[in-house]
Amino acid sequence: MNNSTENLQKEIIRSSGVNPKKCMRCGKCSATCPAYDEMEYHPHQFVYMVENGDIQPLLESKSLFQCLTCFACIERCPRGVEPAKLVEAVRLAVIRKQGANHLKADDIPALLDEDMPQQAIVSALRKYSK
Amino acid sequence: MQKVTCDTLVAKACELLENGTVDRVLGWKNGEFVYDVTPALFTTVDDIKSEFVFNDFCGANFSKYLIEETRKTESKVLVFLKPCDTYSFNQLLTEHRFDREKVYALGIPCEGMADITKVKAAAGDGITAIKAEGENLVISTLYDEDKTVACADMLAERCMVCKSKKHVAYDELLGEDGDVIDSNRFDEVEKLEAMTEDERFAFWQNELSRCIRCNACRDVCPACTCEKCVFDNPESSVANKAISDSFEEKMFHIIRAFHVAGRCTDCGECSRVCPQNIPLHLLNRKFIKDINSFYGEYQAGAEAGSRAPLVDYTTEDIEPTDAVLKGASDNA
Amino acid sequence: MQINGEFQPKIVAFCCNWCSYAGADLAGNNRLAYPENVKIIKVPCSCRVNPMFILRAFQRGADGVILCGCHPGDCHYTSGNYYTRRRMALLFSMLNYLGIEKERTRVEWVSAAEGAKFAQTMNEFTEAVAALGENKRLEDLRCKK
Amino acid sequence: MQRIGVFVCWCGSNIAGTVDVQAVSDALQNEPGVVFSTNYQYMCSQAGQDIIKNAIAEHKLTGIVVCSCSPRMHEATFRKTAAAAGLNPYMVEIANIREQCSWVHKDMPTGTEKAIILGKAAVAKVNLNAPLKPGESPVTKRALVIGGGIAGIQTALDIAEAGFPVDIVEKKPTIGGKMAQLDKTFPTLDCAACILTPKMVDVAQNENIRIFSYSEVEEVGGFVGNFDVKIRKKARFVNEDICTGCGICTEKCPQKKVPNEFNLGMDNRRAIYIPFAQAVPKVATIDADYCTMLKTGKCGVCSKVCTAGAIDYTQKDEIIEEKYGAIVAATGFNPISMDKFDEYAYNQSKDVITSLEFERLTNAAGPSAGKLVRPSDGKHPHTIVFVQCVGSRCAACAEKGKEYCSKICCMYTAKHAMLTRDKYPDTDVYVFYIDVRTPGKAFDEFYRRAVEEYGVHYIKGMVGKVSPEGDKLMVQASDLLANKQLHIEADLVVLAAAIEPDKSARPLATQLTASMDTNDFFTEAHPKLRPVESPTAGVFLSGTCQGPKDIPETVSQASAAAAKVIGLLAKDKLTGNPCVAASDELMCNVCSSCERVCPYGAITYVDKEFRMPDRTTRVRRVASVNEAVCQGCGACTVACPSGAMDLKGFATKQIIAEVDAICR
Repeated sequence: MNNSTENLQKEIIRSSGVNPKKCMRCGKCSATCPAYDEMEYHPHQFVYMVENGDIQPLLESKSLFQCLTCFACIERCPRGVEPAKLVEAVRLAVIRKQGANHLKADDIPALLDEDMPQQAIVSALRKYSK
Repeated sequence: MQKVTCDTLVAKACELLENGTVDRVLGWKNGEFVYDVTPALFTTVDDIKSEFVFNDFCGANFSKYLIEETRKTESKVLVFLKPCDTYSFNQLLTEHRFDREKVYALGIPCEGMADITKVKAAAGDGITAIKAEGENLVISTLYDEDKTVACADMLAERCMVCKSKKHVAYDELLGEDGDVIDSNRFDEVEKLEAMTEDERFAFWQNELSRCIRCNACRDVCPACTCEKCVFDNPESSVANKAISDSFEEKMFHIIRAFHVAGRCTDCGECSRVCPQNIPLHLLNRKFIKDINSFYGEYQAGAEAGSRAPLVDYTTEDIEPTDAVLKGASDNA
Repeated sequence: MQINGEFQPKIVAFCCNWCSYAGADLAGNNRLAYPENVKIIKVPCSCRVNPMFILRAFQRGADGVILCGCHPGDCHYTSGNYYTRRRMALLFSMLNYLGIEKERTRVEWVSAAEGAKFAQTMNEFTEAVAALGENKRLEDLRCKK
Repeated sequence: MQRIGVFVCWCGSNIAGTVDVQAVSDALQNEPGVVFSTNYQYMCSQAGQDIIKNAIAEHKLTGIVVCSCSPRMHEATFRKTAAAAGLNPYMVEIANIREQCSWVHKDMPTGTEKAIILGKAAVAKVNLNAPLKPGESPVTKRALVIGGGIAGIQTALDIAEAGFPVDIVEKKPTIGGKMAQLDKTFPTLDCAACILTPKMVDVAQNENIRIFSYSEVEEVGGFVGNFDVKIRKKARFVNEDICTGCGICTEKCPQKKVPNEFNLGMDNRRAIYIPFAQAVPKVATIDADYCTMLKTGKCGVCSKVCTAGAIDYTQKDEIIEEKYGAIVAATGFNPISMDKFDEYAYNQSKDVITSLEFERLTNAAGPSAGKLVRPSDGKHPHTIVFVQCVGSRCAACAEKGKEYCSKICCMYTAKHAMLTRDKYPDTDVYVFYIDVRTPGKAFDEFYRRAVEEYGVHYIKGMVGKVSPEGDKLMVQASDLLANKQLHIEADLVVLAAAIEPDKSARPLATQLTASMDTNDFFTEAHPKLRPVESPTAGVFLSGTCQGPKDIPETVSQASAAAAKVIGLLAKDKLTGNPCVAASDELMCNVCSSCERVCPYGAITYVDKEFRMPDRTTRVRRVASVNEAVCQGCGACTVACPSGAMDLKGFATKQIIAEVDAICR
């Protein structure tokens, strides 16, 4: 692991407040995840990869933005690991790197259509407006 | 100025004595001077009517007297308890130090007691009379014209930072009950904690070196009720009744404070009676403050039968090393 | 005490019989050196140590007092060291409040298997106390020769 | 004044290499009380011990100090030597100048100086030693076993076999416990009833065993060898001595809608019932919560049909008082509640069941007569999903699950899966696991047979969600090795619920002054060396009340506890450790601080008469230490503000003398 990855790993662990070492690899997070099939890295893999400093693939992964932030994995995890917070932290790292905000409140009306669930907008704002 | 008058107390005491509820009354009477009111035991209505007093100098906490008093006879004794006294009363009950059945506890409200050193500083020597008038005290002296001072300015330190106007134990209450007060009684302790070790040592060296080992603090303390005090017991290996050197006082005061730690209700009697004006309450309050911060809020005597922090534990308690760091802000 | 012009602190170590005294024995078995300054007093449990013993040691000229017991949760008497932990937390905080250097008092949990920890603790503690110099704040001059 | 002899050991060169032993014996010669001082190559040798014995006789020594190796090594040796020479063994003190001096220091002058100081401390202490005699107390030769499951049964049988009377207190109407509810047992697949019920019969027939069924421990007093116990025998409204267990009442009782706890509420029983056919004692019990007669005074059918006339609606709870020498806790376990596991739909669907319910479903005496059917519609399930670690190894929420591994689930799930596949080969069986833990004789082989011979699908991963859809259960789970999320349409879901100690254990522990861990399992006196004893003398632990266990482990621990009990009851008298606390009654304040810190409940209060200076008598309560129970930790001595409590052998004066000697 090089220095910048290590720093990134530390930063993600710090900002998420998650201790990936608590994970006992039961996979209940991934069993719970409603967006499982959309993600190339699944919640349990997120935890494992962050723990191992395997950050780069996560940064480049589209899974990051497929996570619904529904927090089901947090709710169900028997060890209190909170994988969604890790996903969120990685996402934040990506967004910080990109610098600019992707979604502004003003843009929202144009994006709305009747089929769009409320929760999707809320989580989109949470995802893109950091 | 006290809300409850001496006459009310006298009437109540006489009533209880006459109807046979009690056969003795623990109360106050004048000492040599008007301000050195002393505890007294009354057995007749006549004595009460002629000698009983209640004023701003009735600071004495009677709880401790109940230990000996309840051992004397099978009948009941009447005791007047100010809010802070009720905490000592409960604490002694927790420690099974007297028989509750033999006491008739009359809760009385307290507006705070005066500190005679403050009065003397304001009015000078030769005080012949002190009268309460409204919110003021009118002081007559041998040498000067009468002086009027505000009661509030004469309050004893312990009353200025009064922790509770609530009676936690009584059989009957005169007047209305008050509330537990969010007091700032730990401010002085915090100031000391903010000093350096050297400054603190200098402070206590100055204070404790004045100790004359008169043992008044121990004798008045409602938590120091041992059948035999370790300092009086030649078998204890620490017995020492006389002033010897600067260490001896520390040994005495540290051990005394430790023995009452978790049991001290912060009634402040130790500092009141100290003839050398050593702020002994700052030792006890340090333990109370540490106990609150290490193990959660605990007020000795608030509840009869509660488990004192030093005879209790949790598996997650703070380590001594961390405790020392937490206990003094200069260590941070 | 001075030896060859160098200050040698007097250190009293109270060790519980079941863990720490055995830990000290193990340090001996493994020939793990620590300073001669440390003298051990055996007590059945760390909870036998009365604050009076500690003050007495300082009074009689000890420069540092260390108390060793089983790790919390491992007490031979199930809960003795929990009481010790509370008592010493309060006592040491009080001593520091009176201006006694906090480095002069210490509680350390040493198991019967931790010979190395015992030796290391004694090395560190002696060094820390030596750096402070003589205990003048709690000594009783009558007890000095 | 003592006459002290000092004996400095060279330990070959172990001590003499770093310590000038002659200088040590010379220096200690001048200490107060010392009348004789010498040194020798090996004090622990026969010749060395003879030196000590001779010196005791010749110099009329009243105390001795041996400067040698650690007291942990040879204190017992030298105490015996002293005793052989007629000296009280507790007049011996050891100065540890090997482990804590010569072995850790290199320099001869400083090593010698330290050895002298350690010797002085020991001399100072022995000057204040007093002869100690271990206390003795008699032993009541009867044992109490609390809990009548397989653990309690085995313990009671073993104690009874050794010839001691035993009482079993069981809160349910019958003994048998959880094992009686099981169908088969792993890894041998014996039928549980076939191996348990003969033992239950043995218990009933053993003359040394009394069973107090439908009873609970009400109060425990006393101490090791002499416990006083009050047992509440709850009213069962049936005279046990007369009832023949014919069961007619249980067929005629008109109140048919009582959930049957033996089948975990999956079917109903009557208000008067016998839990199961092989119950011991086989007598009926009326459930007062449901009995119409007891509730309204109208009915009385059971009384009419009982030919023996055993029904007694006026029966009251009875308190039995008995003395015991030893008490065994065997309170067992229960599966945890599944209420918090919404994700598994336990409360939503009848077809999501716990493993214990599965046992009843497959048991021939169970609600479906042993046919594996869905509780909802009685149909045969074709796809069964077993979920492991439901609430075990759960650190996230203390209210939901337990942090520990429940230990038995991996094996019983393998058993369930295997038996299902054996009996119903058309069934698909999935087991979702985190780890398969099979440490035990023939355990892993058993699990592998489930996979290899019986074709059970073991999938590493957890089930995340079970949602009832129509008459199916949609199971969403992860397959970690295939890195897939699975969706299985199941007919039955079986949850391996974590196990927890029975709720009665916590109040019982308080009564016994036995300690518990944060999970409410009883704590053992030493996790490795004394695993079946509680830290409280005379209280022993049997079975799952101490930690999760399977049947063979439970039975071995039960027998081990019995062996410890037999060892205790075989003694006529108990000798204690004489280094115990003692209270100076004159100084005692009765503040109860000592009582509150005592881990053993060794301190009680007694009324004591005191002669007053004016020749009157005053009665005052004072603390009194039970020497048989006190273990001598000394916690009370510091809690006591007046110094009334002291510890023999480690008295305040003695320790202060040591402090002084070291700091001199």
